[in-house]
Amino acid sequence: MNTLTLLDAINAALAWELAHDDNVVLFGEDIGKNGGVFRATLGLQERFGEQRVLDAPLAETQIAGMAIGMAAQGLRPVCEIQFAGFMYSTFDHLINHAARLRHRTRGRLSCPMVLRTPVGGGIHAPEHHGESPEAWLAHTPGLKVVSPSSPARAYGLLLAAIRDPDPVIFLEPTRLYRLLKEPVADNGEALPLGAAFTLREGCDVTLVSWGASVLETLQAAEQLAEQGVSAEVIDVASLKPLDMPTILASVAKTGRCVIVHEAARQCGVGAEIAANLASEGLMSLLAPVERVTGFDTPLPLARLEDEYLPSVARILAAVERVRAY
Amino acid sequence: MNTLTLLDAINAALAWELAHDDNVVLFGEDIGKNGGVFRATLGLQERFGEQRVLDAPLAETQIAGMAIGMAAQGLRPVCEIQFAGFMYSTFDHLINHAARLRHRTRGRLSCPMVLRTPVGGGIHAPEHHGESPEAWLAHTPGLKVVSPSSPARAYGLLLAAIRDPDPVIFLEPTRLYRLLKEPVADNGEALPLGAAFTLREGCDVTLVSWGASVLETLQAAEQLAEQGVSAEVIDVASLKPLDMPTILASVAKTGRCVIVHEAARQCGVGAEIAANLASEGLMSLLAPVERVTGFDTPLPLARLEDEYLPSVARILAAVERVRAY
Amino acid sequence: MIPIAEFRVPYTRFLDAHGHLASPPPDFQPHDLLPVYRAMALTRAFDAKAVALQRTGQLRTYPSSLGQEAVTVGLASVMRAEDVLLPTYRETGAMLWRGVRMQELLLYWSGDERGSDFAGPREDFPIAVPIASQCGHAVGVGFAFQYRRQPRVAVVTLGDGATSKGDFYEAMNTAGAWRLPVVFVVTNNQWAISLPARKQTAAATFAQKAIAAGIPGEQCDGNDILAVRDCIGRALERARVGDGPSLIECVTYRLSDHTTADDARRYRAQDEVSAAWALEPLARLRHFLVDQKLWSKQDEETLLADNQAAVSAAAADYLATPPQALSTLFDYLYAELPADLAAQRQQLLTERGQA
Amino acid sequence: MIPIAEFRVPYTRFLDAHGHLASPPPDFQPHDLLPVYRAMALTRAFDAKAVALQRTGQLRTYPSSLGQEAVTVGLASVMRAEDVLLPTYRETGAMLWRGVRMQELLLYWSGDERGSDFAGPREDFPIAVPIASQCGHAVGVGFAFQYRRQPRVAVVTLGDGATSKGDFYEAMNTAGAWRLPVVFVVTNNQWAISLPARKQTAAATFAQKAIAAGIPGEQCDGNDILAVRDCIGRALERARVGDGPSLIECVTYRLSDHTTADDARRYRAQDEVSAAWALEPLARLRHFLVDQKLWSKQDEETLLADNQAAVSAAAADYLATPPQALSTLFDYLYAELPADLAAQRQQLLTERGQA
Ligand SMILES: Cc1ncc(C[n+]2csc(CCOP(=O)(O)OP(=O)(O)O)c2C)c(N)n1
Ligand SMILES: Cc1ncc(C[n+]2csc(CCOP(=O)(O)OP(=O)(O)O)c2C)c(N)n1
Ligand SMILES: [Mg+2]
Ligand SMILES: [Mg+2]
Repeated sequence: MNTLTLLDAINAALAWELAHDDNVVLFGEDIGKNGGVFRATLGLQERFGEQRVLDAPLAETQIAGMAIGMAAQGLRPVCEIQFAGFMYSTFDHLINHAARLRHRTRGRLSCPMVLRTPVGGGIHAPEHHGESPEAWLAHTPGLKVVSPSSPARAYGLLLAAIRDPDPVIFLEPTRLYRLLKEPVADNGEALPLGAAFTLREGCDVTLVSWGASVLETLQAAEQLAEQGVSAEVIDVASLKPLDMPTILASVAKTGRCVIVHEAARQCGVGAEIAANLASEGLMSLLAPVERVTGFDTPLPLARLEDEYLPSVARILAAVERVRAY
Repeated sequence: MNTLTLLDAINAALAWELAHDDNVVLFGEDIGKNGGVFRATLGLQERFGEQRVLDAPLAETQIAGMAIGMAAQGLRPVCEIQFAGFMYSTFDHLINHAARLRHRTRGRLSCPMVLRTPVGGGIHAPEHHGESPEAWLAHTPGLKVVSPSSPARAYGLLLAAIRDPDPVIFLEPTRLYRLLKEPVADNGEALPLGAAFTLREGCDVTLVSWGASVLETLQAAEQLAEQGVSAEVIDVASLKPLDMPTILASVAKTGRCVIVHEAARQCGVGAEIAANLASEGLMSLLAPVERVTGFDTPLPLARLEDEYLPSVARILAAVERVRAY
Repeated sequence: MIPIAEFRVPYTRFLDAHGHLASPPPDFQPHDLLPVYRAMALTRAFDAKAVALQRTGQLRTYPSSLGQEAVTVGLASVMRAEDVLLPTYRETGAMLWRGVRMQELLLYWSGDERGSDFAGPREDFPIAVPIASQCGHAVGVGFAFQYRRQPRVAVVTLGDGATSKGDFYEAMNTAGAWRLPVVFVVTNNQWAISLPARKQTAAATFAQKAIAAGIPGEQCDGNDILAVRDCIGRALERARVGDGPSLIECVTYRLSDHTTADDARRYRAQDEVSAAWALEPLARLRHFLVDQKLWSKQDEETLLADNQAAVSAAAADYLATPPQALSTLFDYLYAELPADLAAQRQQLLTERGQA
Repeated sequence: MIPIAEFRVPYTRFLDAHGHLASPPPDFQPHDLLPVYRAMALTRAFDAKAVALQRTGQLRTYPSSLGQEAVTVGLASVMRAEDVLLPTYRETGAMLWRGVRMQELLLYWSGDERGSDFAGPREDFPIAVPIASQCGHAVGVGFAFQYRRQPRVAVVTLGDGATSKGDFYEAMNTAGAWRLPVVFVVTNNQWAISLPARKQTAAATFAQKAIAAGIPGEQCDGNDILAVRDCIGRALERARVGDGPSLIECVTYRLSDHTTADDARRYRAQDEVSAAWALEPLARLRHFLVDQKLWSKQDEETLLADNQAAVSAAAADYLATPPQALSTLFDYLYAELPADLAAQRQQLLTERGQA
């Protein structure tokens, strides 16, 4: 079993599907010879040819639109948007078409496409290069939305996304691309979409997160353990559909919940989780639900970027508050 | 004081600002001679001329983009998107530019634009003509988002929106356009943005809504009153910023809250409100927070549309549940 | 200043406004036009019926294609069954030709999703309401054909107004860069709701927009069925043999209101409409067929009666269609219903006493 | 087939690759080019400094404009101060000419928002990162000028890659339909990151994209400062007198990597780059000025030393700039901070021990 970065894992999953399904086609800006600006598609054009791995003209609306046309024809298009900040012009296609094609035609046509894009801050790139768009997407009926937080989950979830018969938005945490390595069996085995992963069991507080913030969440849990506080850590992984049963079961056990995400707070996915806790989970709650999130401001430019992102300290402070309650 | 429909009130507010501020310019598809497909701009081109009320080419991205350029130059552009379902292609401009221009330039440039668009279902129009996009917008730092639920509030809030120094998205509930009339003083007096309106006081349960659903919410409150249940009804009106203090104060009094909105449930504005109740309002809650919302599906075509929308019966059932808790 | 590039936009017309044929297109067989004429007449009858149904509260908003029958039927009549059409809401003639049933169209315009589940051309796209968005899809469909080396073409239609949307240019440009089998048909009916084409753009023709993408662009008289079939036929052939995409502008006129929800008298002069009636395609083709002795008054009467009967039968079928089940709000959203939605579905059915 | 419309795309070049002038543009005064040459040289010195700062960890990602100085300085040098520029990230030369300070540019590229709060051209737009989005804004700016009857022009720049975005066409089309004072400058530097221009589109030139909008489109040698100034100057004049928008394509070459985060050797041949060096604009203009006896070796040495000093001083100023306050995360989002944000602001300051 090779030890892979998250980027390697994505490359391996794409290669696996290209090798095993002729209907899989990759396209996006600079993904061919250049292998993508992060090199997620490195070597794939060389290996699978220019008909299967294509450099698209610089037009995101068109990239999404054409994915829909291909998918309706039974291909399995996997398109890349170079950075999430440039995906807003795809929203019309995602909301009005990709998410609705099956519904609109009563199943006559469908849209098994994947849209991959790097998300999240912390790499000190220029403006618009660190956006966290998951809430907009999770609010869109008909989409599935996934964000992995480890190489192995990236591999398995990306395979699942490509094989899924419906449109899946695959959000890759840029900050994790090269940060961690772990052994990943490149065996074509997918992980289920729509299921959260409990990364650490605990009984005092439930910490819920996804994407890059899982890192700080795990670090916080580690520090809490040193203080004798037992935190359960859930990686939501699927933002849509959302695996509330796993979260509710955990909070039923711990009575306390801190949700951590980078995206702006208002109407973020954290709000949806907290809202469910306020309805189905109310009687479990021993303390207010805390959200440790990005502020309701744009992600600042590089110099202040780290001040915006949920830090271990902010997570610990929130845990402190819910425990002191 | 004239008795006006919501449509009349919008027309009157636009006319007032056109008459009193030379920087106000209106544009959009078919808003000139045709007066807009709903006639919100009826007679305005004739009265104020083709330089102030313009028919734009059919290009929503451009409509939003050019509003930003105008606003940066100190004009007060008020653009219309013909139906909310056609505004998704403006999201790139709204999120990446309108909402950030002031922030990006440290106040050197700003974006005092208004984007008006009809929202909501229930008029049995074709597909894409009944969308409820408020949650996407409320998740966008830097925007303000408003939706009136009566002629007088439409008048006062639209004036405030046009005079506001920052970008305001003004969501007009199509279903209410001609449904209700009320006396509106056409005196140029604005209402505050960012403040909820308590439409009815009560002590047993708090009903929170906005836009067209306020209608059914009030009807439900009326029926509850007949059953001896005293419901407080809050029209949120401003989705961003959100007036949580008013809602929290009400729930502190009633202990029970039902949130009603047409948009899909997951990551809707209702989730944000419920999430705040689960944190700051937790100790007030005597029962789970209920959300009566559109389903997490697209709004169906006309025939099944009414099944999708929150009905008085569904609101009453939710109130029943929180009261029985 | 040396010109570094030069372009010409060709114009095609064969039949003049009186149905007089100056010189025929290559391989022209007048009797080939008989089924085309019948389909155009049926389209017109269907439009009238749909408007009547709407006026009597039996249909929702409906966009008539009155006056545009040569474009819609013309383009479909030169396509092959295995090609794929990506239509706007005003392509009734094309959809009927390709096998969509009248009942399905009526269902769709009554607000019933089953209307897009065509029994007929299973791979054709449903009607696109968001203007120009279908252009992007067409490029994807064209890509799939090229990828599989199938000699098929994606045909996408759009209006004069739609050419202002970026989607259209992005699609043409990508189709051009990748030399994909896509034909873009711009139906210039001179109005986009209340905006006349001359205010939509400073471009003298819509065909010249192809130059931006480096692909062939041609204009034809869209009320001349011969011109429409010739231009689009050649574009289809180019696409099919691997010569890439084209844009064909068909100049016609929207004789009706924009939709039944519109009142065009508010914004356009009646004499413009009257003048346009003199150029309309159905009478023009009839004159030609009559001149050619291929059509008689008797034929016409029979046709009108047949069409009337067909349209009425379709309307009756449509009106007799039982409503969709409530659960269909959920049933087609995903291949497999996620658990959270299953709960919402159950809630609705319970509430409505269906579970 | 009769042509219904015909178009030509003119090409302009005055100075050949050796700096030889065949025939001059109208009203040409060679000594006008001295400040232009100085600014081009300063731009090149600044670019080199910025790359060096980045390589030593003192600046974030930086996009050099090496080789494109004739376009950036050329276009700015024919604008008036009261015109408005809407630049991309590669318009360093134009921004400097218009009065943006080098320290501000360095601040911006270090990830500090204050870099967009130019002391200089207060109405100019900040750098647009989302490709082609600035085109839409330019049309709004042009509208404001027309609306107020001010003889000003909005100048928007974009790259060859950017011409694939719908925003560009929508903007050109609206500007054309409304005859607005906007000049679209396409800097065709032959690459969009790793995609060569010939794969970006099937169009033979980028200038011809103007035809889609019915506005004038011209191509010029973007390494010939005379051609750039002439073409853009004429376009500005047309716009200023009410003759509406134009598109000018300037053909140049991106001699550098896309940005400091890129390694162009991965995707383009070194001999292409070497060949492009032979056409670069600075040496070409210098040869001309030397030929005209307007420039000497001594002048050149002085200039290089001056530029070096100016650039180093700016870098020192930049490095000495105290950091922005934490509260600026919030302070400029709205004219007045809403209550919910005031709470978040307070929370941050408290957490960080600043309140
Ligand atoms: C993106 C989008 N914007 C606006 C509308 C509303 N709308 C429907 S039809 C129409 C005019 C279309 O004109 P044109 O493209 O010329 O087609 P025609 O109706 O004349 O066939 C408009 C503005 C829409 N459906 N989609
Ligand atoms: C909408 C959008 N998509 C993608 C990007 C990422 N990106 C930055 S520069 C660039 C290439 C631009 O090429 P071109 O327009 O030719 O300008 P150049 O860099 O050559 O000056 C890309 C794809 C972006 N900034 N914005
Ligand atoms: Mg039209
Ligand atoms: Mg370029």
